[in-house]
Amino acid sequence: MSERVAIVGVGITEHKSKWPGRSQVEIVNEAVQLALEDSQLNMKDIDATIIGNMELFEGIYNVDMWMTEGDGAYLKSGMKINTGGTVGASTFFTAVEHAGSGLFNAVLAVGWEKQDEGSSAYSLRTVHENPFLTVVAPSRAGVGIVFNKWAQDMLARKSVTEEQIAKLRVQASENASKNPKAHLRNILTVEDVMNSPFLVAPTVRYLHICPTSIGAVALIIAPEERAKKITNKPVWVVDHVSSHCGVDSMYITAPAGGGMAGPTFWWPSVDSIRKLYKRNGITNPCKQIDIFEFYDPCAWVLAEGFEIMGLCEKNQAGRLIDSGKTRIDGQIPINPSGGVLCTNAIGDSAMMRPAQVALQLRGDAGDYQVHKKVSRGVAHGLGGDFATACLLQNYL
Amino acid sequence: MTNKIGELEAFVADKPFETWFLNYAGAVCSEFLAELRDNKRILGIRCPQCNRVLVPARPICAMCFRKTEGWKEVSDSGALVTHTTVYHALPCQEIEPPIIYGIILLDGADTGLLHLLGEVNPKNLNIGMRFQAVFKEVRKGDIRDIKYFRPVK
Amino acid sequence: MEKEFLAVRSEVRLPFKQSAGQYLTKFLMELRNNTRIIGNKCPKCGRINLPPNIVCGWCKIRVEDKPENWVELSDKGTVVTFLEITERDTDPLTGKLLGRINPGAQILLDGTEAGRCTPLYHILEETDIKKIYIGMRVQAVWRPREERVGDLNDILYFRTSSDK
Amino acid sequence: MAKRVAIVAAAQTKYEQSKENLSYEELVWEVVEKVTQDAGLTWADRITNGFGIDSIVSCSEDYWDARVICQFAIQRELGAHGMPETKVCADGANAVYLAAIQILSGRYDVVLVVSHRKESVTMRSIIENCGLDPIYMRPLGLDYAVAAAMQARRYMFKYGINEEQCAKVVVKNRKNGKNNPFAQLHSEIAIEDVLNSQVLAEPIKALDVKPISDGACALILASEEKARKVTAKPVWIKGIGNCYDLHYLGDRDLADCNSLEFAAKQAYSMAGITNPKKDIDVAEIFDEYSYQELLWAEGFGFCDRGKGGDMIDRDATEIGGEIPMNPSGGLLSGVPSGVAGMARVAEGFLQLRNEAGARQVGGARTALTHGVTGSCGQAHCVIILGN
Repeated sequence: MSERVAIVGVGITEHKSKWPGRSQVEIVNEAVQLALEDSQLNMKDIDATIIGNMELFEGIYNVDMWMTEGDGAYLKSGMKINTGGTVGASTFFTAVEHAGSGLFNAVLAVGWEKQDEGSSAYSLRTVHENPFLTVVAPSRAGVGIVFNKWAQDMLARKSVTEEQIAKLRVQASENASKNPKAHLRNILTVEDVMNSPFLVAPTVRYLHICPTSIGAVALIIAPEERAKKITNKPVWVVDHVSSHCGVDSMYITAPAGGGMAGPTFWWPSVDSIRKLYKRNGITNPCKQIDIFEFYDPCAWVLAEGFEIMGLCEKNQAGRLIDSGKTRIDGQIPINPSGGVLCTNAIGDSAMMRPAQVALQLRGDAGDYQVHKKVSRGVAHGLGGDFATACLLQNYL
Repeated sequence: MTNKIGELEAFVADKPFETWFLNYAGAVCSEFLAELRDNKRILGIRCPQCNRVLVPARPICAMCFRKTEGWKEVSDSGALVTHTTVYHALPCQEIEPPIIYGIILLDGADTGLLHLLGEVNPKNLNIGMRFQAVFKEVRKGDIRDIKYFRPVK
Repeated sequence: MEKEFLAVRSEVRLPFKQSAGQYLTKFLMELRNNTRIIGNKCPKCGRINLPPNIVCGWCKIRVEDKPENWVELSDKGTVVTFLEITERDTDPLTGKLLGRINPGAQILLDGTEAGRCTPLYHILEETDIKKIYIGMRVQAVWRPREERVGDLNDILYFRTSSDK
Repeated sequence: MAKRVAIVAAAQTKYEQSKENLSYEELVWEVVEKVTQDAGLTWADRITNGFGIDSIVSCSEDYWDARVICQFAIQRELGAHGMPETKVCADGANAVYLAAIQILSGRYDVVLVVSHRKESVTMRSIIENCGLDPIYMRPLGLDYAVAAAMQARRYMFKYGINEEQCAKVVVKNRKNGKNNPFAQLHSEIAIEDVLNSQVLAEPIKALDVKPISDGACALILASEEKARKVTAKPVWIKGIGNCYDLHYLGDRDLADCNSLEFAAKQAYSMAGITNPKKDIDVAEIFDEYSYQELLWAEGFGFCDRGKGGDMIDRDATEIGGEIPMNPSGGLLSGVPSGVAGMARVAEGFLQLRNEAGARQVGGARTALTHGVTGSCGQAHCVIILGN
């Protein structure tokens, strides 16, 4: 970046499955107010607002227009971004680029979803649907079909067992129970997970999959000089990378996840993490990175994430789970917030990752603050055949 | 495989996108709509900063970025700010053309209310004309509980 | 008194005409007219797009409409992944159950290599998921000519086959 | 600006009433292939030395493609393998804006910008109805055209603009469109044709509105260093600005355009423009409805408030006039919304390269281009180009 930028404010609303008392405008407004409070800024100090949301889930075309009633965008710059599951990250990156352009003093990024306002399952399946090529039963299972391929592959190469996956899910539930903003906060047992019914046989069970949540996240990003004035705990956005797979027809291969690139759906994660490490001289992530927030829509994906992020050798994800190193009190804490597995308002899920890393790097995560001292973290985002990764630090 | 790319008449599928949405009104807008339904009253809400009375009521004054507070009943009649008459059917509107829309600045309000106009010949419409709300018999807590605005007699 | 929260329900019925375009139309015509599955091959890397596409996503170049770039693929293949969706979706407006319930599979067609050709996604005739395995051999069962309309459902399903 | 950003190539499809024979993939590839060939550039991961496109900004709307994350269907055509891609859900000018921001931030050097839309495949009114707030406006069944009609009525009332002046805009732009090979409509019309065309929503008539159109547009933007390596004729982005106004139609005076004034002010100050009347040589502006060219001209400061009608009366906006507006024929000659703002930038690019053929404005050095998102010009994006 020609100009270094930092996260100077974080606003996260509660997350839940139904929220009839609030309109989208009010939920977005709450996240923005929380971020302003956190940074002790006034809306007047903000000069651009970047919006991220999956508009077909709530059905508002050009939803940034209506959102001006709650996000403070009146007479300010801004635009709306949508890149699918990664929309929160893309929105955050867009805000980072705005702040780094030298044209703005403080930029607000907001991501949200209110999934009780429409049939997100129906909308979601249009991603893969081509009327000429659709043979599979359209299903609420949606991307669960993708995870099945992922899981079958991991089982085949003996990276994890189903029991280890269940342990990982239990760990996520324990983390989420400490996070007051998380959606699913009840602590699960291995039996709960292993006995939950199949969503997609033969591998993916209901408790392997993230919930559909309602909530919003707002971040305020400022260029260096400004950031230092705003806060004494800026979290620097050192680098960001994103990558598409982009080689297969989404229609035919997507339902099963994996075509020409082999594993279509993790190639972009591998590619973006690899590039991020390379650009920033990271050769030993376990030592050089203190905390990870991985976008884990499914427990199988999180296990794969351990390998993708280079936290264990290939096919050793299960052993890493068993070692307990990835727990809040472990040496390489992963998703201390509970991750997407416990909180998934799609439009904010990928923005929640850097937001949670920022809270950890500031030491402001409260009950789910990791035990070790942390100064550098990686936040990952995933959606369809696209993935994002960014590197955050609490020092320059 | 003699079919040449660029010269084919492409297959076209008619596949509508059909779904539902349930958009929650939130606390402030719910109260506004409930008041229309229960008492046929139109409520404004005040912005503590610019002191404008917003009609219809919204939770935040978008100009000041302040939470609105303090309900204020406004008149059910006011002056026409602008209008249009649509001469073709609209896919999202059941009523037959001509369909007349207008923005009415109700007495006591600082912002205009968008609604349908009725009982008026489009030829006779003038900006500044006085209009009054006509409520439906059966009301459901919806902006459509006002049937339309008609000229003040 | 409990506060009342209202909501506005709307039903959106958006007409939509989706064009298959040139490359996919050619694919669909071959399905319908000749029970043939065709792909197109990138002249640079040799990877096969299934269904055929105007661009090779790897090389980021146009795959021209030349005889040597079109390939006919077998209607037999090997299961790469399979799954059974235990919960079917309903039509959001009518509440009717949608789709077919047979297990689905990703099938690598004979004569193509993993990673060099997009596998075909289709449903299997076999409904007992316990009898399905990765590496299972399958063959397309086509609808009769009068039922074929030029979409992927012109293949009824893939039947387990005994040949190797 | 600390850094300079240039446009190095632009491509448009011919805009047509329907491109039913092409899929989205084929439509998009047409402009992507052309723009990369014109620039002599490929993607950064395809070359061993030197440089290439290192970021992609796409611009489309899920509603129009009836598909969630609709850009996933065109990833191969965008050349997105191993690349970052960001979809802007707004008018195409905003995608150009974001590409410029990405280069200014120093994160990327060469950005491919692509927008596509087929308006013929669905029903515009329903989508636009869904763009209004779902509590107070959407249930009333109106669309952006109805909202625009109320804006036109208010504008005419407040400033004494008449329907004939609006009709003159259509006549001028359709005349210009005849010289634009990309334009959908190539026939000239008379003022009476417009005035006598079917009334859609008073005072807007059928010919006051841009036609339904399908097409795509693509640009390549590059940092100064890279731009100089690929072209001898870079067109510089001198200033950018965008801005939101209030959403609820009763909240603002529709005869004014605050957000446009704000966006223009940002762009002018970046570009060092103090007197737009004098400093701008050609303007490609968003004329979805005929009255808008007059109203936006006021917002740009090309004339005083309420004097948009005078400009058209004295032919100030003709090619050869004080400020030629829409020498391409504008939206009224047929460009899909969404693509429109990007197409305006592409036309500005051609003007400043002196490559606009029969629609060329002689000696143009500074061009203003413009896009609108939302109803009644709620959000504007202004991009100033210079050669």
